[in-house]
Amino acid sequence: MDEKPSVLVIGGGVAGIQASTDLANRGFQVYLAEKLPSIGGRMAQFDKTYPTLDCSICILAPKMIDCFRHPNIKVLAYSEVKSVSGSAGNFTIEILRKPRFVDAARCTGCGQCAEKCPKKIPNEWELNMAGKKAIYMPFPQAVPRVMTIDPENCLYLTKGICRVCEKLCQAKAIDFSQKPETVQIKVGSIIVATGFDMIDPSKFPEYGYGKYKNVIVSLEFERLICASGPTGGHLVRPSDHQKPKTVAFVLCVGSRDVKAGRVYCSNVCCLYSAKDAILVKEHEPDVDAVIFYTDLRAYSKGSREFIDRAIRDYGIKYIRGRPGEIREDHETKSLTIWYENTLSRKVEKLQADLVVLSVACVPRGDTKELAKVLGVELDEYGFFKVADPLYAPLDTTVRGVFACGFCTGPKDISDSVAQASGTAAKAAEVSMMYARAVPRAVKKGG
Amino acid sequence: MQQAETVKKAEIAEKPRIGVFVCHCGTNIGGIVNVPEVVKYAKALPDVVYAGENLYTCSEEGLASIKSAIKEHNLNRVVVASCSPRTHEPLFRAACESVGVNKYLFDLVNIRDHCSWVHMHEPEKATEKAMDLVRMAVARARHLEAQEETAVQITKSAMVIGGGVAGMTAAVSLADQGFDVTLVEKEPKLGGMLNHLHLLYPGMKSAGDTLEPIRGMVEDSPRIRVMTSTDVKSVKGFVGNFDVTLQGKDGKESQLKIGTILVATGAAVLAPKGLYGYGELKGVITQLELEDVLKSGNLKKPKSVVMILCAGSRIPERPYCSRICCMNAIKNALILKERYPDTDVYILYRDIQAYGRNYEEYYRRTREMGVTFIMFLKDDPPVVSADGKELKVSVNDPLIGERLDLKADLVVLSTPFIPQEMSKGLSQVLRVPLSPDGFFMEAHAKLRPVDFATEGIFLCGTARGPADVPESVGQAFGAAARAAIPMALGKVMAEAITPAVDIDLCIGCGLCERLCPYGAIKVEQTSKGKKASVAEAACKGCGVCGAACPEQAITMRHFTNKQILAQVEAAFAR
Amino acid sequence: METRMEDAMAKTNVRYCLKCGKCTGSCPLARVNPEYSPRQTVERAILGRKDQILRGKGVWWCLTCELCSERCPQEVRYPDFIRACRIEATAKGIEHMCAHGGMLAELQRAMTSPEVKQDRLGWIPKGAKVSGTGDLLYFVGCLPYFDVIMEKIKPDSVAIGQSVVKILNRVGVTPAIMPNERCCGHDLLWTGEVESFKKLAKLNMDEIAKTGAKTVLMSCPEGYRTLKLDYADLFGELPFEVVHTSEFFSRLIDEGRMKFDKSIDRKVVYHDPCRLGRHLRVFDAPRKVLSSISGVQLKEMERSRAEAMCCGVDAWMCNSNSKQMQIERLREARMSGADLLVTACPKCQIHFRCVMSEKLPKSVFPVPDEAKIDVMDLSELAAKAMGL
Amino acid sequence: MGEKFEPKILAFTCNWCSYAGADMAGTSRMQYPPNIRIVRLMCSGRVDPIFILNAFKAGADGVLVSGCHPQDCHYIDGNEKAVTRVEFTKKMMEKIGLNPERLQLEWISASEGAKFAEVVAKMVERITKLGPNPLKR
Repeated sequence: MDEKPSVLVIGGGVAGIQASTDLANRGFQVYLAEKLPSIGGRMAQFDKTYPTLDCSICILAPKMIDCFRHPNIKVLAYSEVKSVSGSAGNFTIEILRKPRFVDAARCTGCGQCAEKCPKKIPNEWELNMAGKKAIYMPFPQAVPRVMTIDPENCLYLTKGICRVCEKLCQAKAIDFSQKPETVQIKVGSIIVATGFDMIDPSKFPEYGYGKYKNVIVSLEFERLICASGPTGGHLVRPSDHQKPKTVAFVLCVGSRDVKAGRVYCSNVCCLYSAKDAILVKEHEPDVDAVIFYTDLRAYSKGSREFIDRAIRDYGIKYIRGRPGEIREDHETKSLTIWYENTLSRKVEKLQADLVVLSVACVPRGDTKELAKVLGVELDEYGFFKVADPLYAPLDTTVRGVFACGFCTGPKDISDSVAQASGTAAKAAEVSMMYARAVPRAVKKGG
Repeated sequence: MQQAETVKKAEIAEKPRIGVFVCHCGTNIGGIVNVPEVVKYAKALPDVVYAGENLYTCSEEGLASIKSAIKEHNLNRVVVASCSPRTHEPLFRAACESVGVNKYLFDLVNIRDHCSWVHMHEPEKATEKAMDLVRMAVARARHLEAQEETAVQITKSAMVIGGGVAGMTAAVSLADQGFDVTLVEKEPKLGGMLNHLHLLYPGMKSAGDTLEPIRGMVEDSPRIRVMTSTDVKSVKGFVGNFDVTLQGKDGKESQLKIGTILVATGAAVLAPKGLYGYGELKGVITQLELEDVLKSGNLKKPKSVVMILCAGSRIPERPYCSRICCMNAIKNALILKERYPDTDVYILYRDIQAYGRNYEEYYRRTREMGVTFIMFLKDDPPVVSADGKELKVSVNDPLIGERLDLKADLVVLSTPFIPQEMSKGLSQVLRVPLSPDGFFMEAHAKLRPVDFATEGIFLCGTARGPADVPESVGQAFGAAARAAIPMALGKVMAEAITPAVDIDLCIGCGLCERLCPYGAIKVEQTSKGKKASVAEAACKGCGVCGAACPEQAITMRHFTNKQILAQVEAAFAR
Repeated sequence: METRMEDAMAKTNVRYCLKCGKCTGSCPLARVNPEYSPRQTVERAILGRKDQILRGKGVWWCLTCELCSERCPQEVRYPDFIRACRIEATAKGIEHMCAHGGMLAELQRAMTSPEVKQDRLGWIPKGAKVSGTGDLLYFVGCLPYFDVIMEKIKPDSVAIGQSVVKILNRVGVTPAIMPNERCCGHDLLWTGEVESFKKLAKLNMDEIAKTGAKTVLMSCPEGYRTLKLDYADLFGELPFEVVHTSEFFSRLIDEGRMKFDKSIDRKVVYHDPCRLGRHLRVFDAPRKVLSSISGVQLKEMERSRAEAMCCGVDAWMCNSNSKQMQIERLREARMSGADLLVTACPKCQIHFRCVMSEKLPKSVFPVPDEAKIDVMDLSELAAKAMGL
Repeated sequence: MGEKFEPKILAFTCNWCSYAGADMAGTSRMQYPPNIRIVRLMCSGRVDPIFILNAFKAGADGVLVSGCHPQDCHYIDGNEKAVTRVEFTKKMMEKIGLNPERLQLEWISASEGAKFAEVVAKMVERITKLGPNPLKR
């Protein structure tokens, strides 16, 4: 082939970004499709990463920007893969580009439009702990740095009134005439990196999520403790914005849980909750942090040592026992956690002002549709099924379609990144194979 | 020899016009260091024409503010005070270049890792230190000069060290990507750890059946040269141009010129001498020894088997978790139970590591089949003793608060992966670091798991730390992809930090030539007499020559004496 | 129906236990009795400590309220496991607890004789229309016996039956009532006397057949569970439908046949009986009945529906912590802001009334005023609201 | 009482081991006294005695030179060259009446964040005992 070999990467999280840049850096043409207005994925929502306690967005942002600026990568943000035809070596793909109603070429991302936009709506990127406007930038480090108008909420698009943003924008970037457009691309292989979602915690009435304000999930905690989050990084509990005295972390909420349909372990909770507990101590050394666990799963490189440090240097308290129930004191909004300390074999109760649930990680909500479009199989949990979990962990059930990161099952960032690079190798192999007549050069008579 | 190719150079205004950008890094810096004060302070420094602050300078927004300030204030030097150049310098340099400021006119001050994060309880002093560091960087910036980089050609072949499943996978992938590979294995036969295993999880496929196809691919590929019973004796050179000396067990040496190196040397397994009576009591064996008899079928049906996990790991001298032992024990327990349903199998554990998508199911099935799991605590480990010809394992189960005495005719110890003995030596041959646990250390735990910090050298599999087969395979493909990048491009740009010799000052004494570890600087006869001259491509810019030159005739580009001394001066100029 | 610990272990998922302790952390009894831990019982079972379990008190303490199994991440059906242990312990002749210190148990055993002739109709209110046969059979349960045995605390259980009959007549139904109805066998079954249970079940099935009933109406959740699940377990699919009064009433309301013309101006909170709620998932019907009564302000307790706390006793095996638990539950009822606690189980009603009754030594069970509250059965309240 | 003497220490670290070690100390939040300022060089072998003497002249109370452990040098043996230079510099310091103990050479690897913090803490303690640099006017 004389023209550049090309690859479609689906999902703009850290895995998708890694796969894209690895391929682009060696001269491949990469199309990176991300359904949200910005790339970055889950990692962009985290405050810090374990076990190095790096600032998550700080180490991710450079990769996001490299990826976006790369001459060989076309980032198709706010887009969805609609159809796939063909086979390994030559897939034809239709991608729907949703209208932002903002001209990406003109928008400077100054945000004045958002300041003046009269329509306030919940900000799901902040897990609805903060608001945003109908015209918004998903988050401060968003890439690309382009505003997006929410068509369900924009007063003009719904009621035909307002247009304040349009009048205000000096760059003349607002364009209500934008329509959804379908772009067609041809690629040799496809890499899926759609990441994960979280199980609905209201399935566990005993823990009172949704009923008790001060029971939150870990991703909400990440935003809560993050400087660019809804509280500006101040550790306060939702009910009264007061500093908690005790923060409790409950692991395995829906993980290793047959009833919840999730036999598997979510892999990352033990470590990120240790990290979160350390963050509590860093923000407020006098606040107690308690972690309820069943088996402490700290097996990745440096992580056992990390837990040891959490206990030794930060005084994080670990209790082996999965709480039975959590009840709220209606006056103080503080919570009583009932549990059996299985090591002292006593039923005890702990008063906590903030409870963080580590809920099971599950495939993204729209995985089924995507699988149908790609024609690949899913496993019983809805993760992308790999050709062989032992020796082909990166292949899906369709040749030329590869998957990496969380979408094939729970994985931490470094495993996801290693796998992402791995799928880049796979994609490169495909392009070589189809550049040549024979599938694999084989030594004659060797 | 490499032919040099130059990148265009942005012309510099004579008078420095410096812009300083101080980063809050959310609260990472701003929460401790008084950023506005630092900005105010920076404004007053000589040649600083602009100073500003950002919540996250590394965000698109932050970079945009740098670019617009450069245009608006016509800056020709940029200083960012934020985090480590090891992670962020490339990003900021690119931003500068994009608006015509040569990347060597940029400097990065680390007021996070070296200041706010290490002085969290002394905000005033941290702020003071941040000011000093900014002042030092500005002083250096005043003397920064634009530089040209030279392109280095890359030899399009790789060397994979280690012929286990990771090494072979990486080799095959690289070959399939069109590169020649030399696969070096110290043992006489390929296969590594898998040669010693029986069945593998997940899937319970036999290790042999897993190994065969890939070994076949290695042997059939015309692009892969396999060298067994061979060690890596020495490695010279740098990315794209490594000169390798291999040595066979027969002592025969061979030379090799390759572009990239993959380390897949695997791990060893701890021999638990003195642990739980291993070596003293008959019937106390390791999981590896159990696999061996399960494989050969030389196991006579046991009445009762007790497996003890974390034998030699998660203890002060070896604090890490070996990751795979729990699942390996579970796997062997399943095999035993399937073969001998009425054999009692006990697994004594601390925390069961049945993580991720597949493993909890195995753990569950093992419980279903009647394998009994008993927890023990670090400070109260099981005690193994001989009771006639039978073994007795006494363990305190904290979950019911009772001591249990188990009879056993086999006690199987799960011992951790440990670094290969040759790791230390190889790390010195390759000039790459080891982690505290003795395994090879990647460039970044999260984002560069299969790279070394050194360009052109990569790692995968258990050489990096405990990992099972799927993980090793995933990493192997990953390392192959990373190694393929420079080889596919055919060239990389070499940092312009090499020495420039002032012909008029050089007296041709040859001290530099004697000290240079790469033979990159040589004294040659010129029209002006004996003078030192530099072989750009071979030089890695360590600066040893610059420090040694008695005549100050050598200027280390981008690390000039002038720049460094200005920095030193400034450190105390308040 | 498992009758041996080993069989039960497989059938009730005991082997899957993760030892996480969520069961014990949930158990209302373990909170007040430090010696009791479902998790430890399960782990001992896995370790093969059979004797330790069968001879231990824990087997008899379990309330079989199913709160633990409701929450267990591995679906360990602990109460079913416990029942099997009780049966095996009993079979082994290990001394065990009996319904209400044995008195009730004796009566129940007596009823296993085909010959026994009981007076089971005396309570039926004058002028009420009942018959020996019919489509709908009202299975009264042991209400008449309770009033005799528990007369000290004046449970007035028959009022429940009387209300049911009056309501049925008002909506134009003449229920069949069996003159020789036996104890359903619930208590004997859950105290391990499986053989006696089987006898009673057989006798009742024959009696029911004689009435030709298509629907069997129960006002006692323990009986309801026993017929619906345990009889079905013994005899296969039953030739009749089993419904609880709360379900039957809510049906009548839907059909517009049941009307409440008297307003009841009270703040009412409903206590979910374990067997009606968690065992058989009937949560909405009773609440629907209550909210259809004009004037009733329906409150909810902190722990309600599947989260509800047990009244502290099952199969009449009152233990030393039962009263504590009842007081805790009553306090919770009051905290909801209600002044009337409605339940749909004659036994729950008795247990609550018992702890509050003057007859108990206050020194032993001081019920604080903030835990005192009127207790009434759903049927009685419904009857009142219908002006009956 | 005059205010407590706060020594000023200048460090020359190599890019590959010691600077990375200092980063590691940061990400691990190892707290150490804020008396040190780092100058990043590619290799400890780049440290010219002139740098050290200038530091003292400028008012440093102590100077730390830090590189990779022996055998681990990214540039093969730059760190060994640092040893000779530091020894040489110490001799010169004696001549001009500077206590050579004010100059310290340490091997700190990329994974030794804790060691970096410890080295700094110990050095600050020692230099505080030695008192201010006499060259300071």
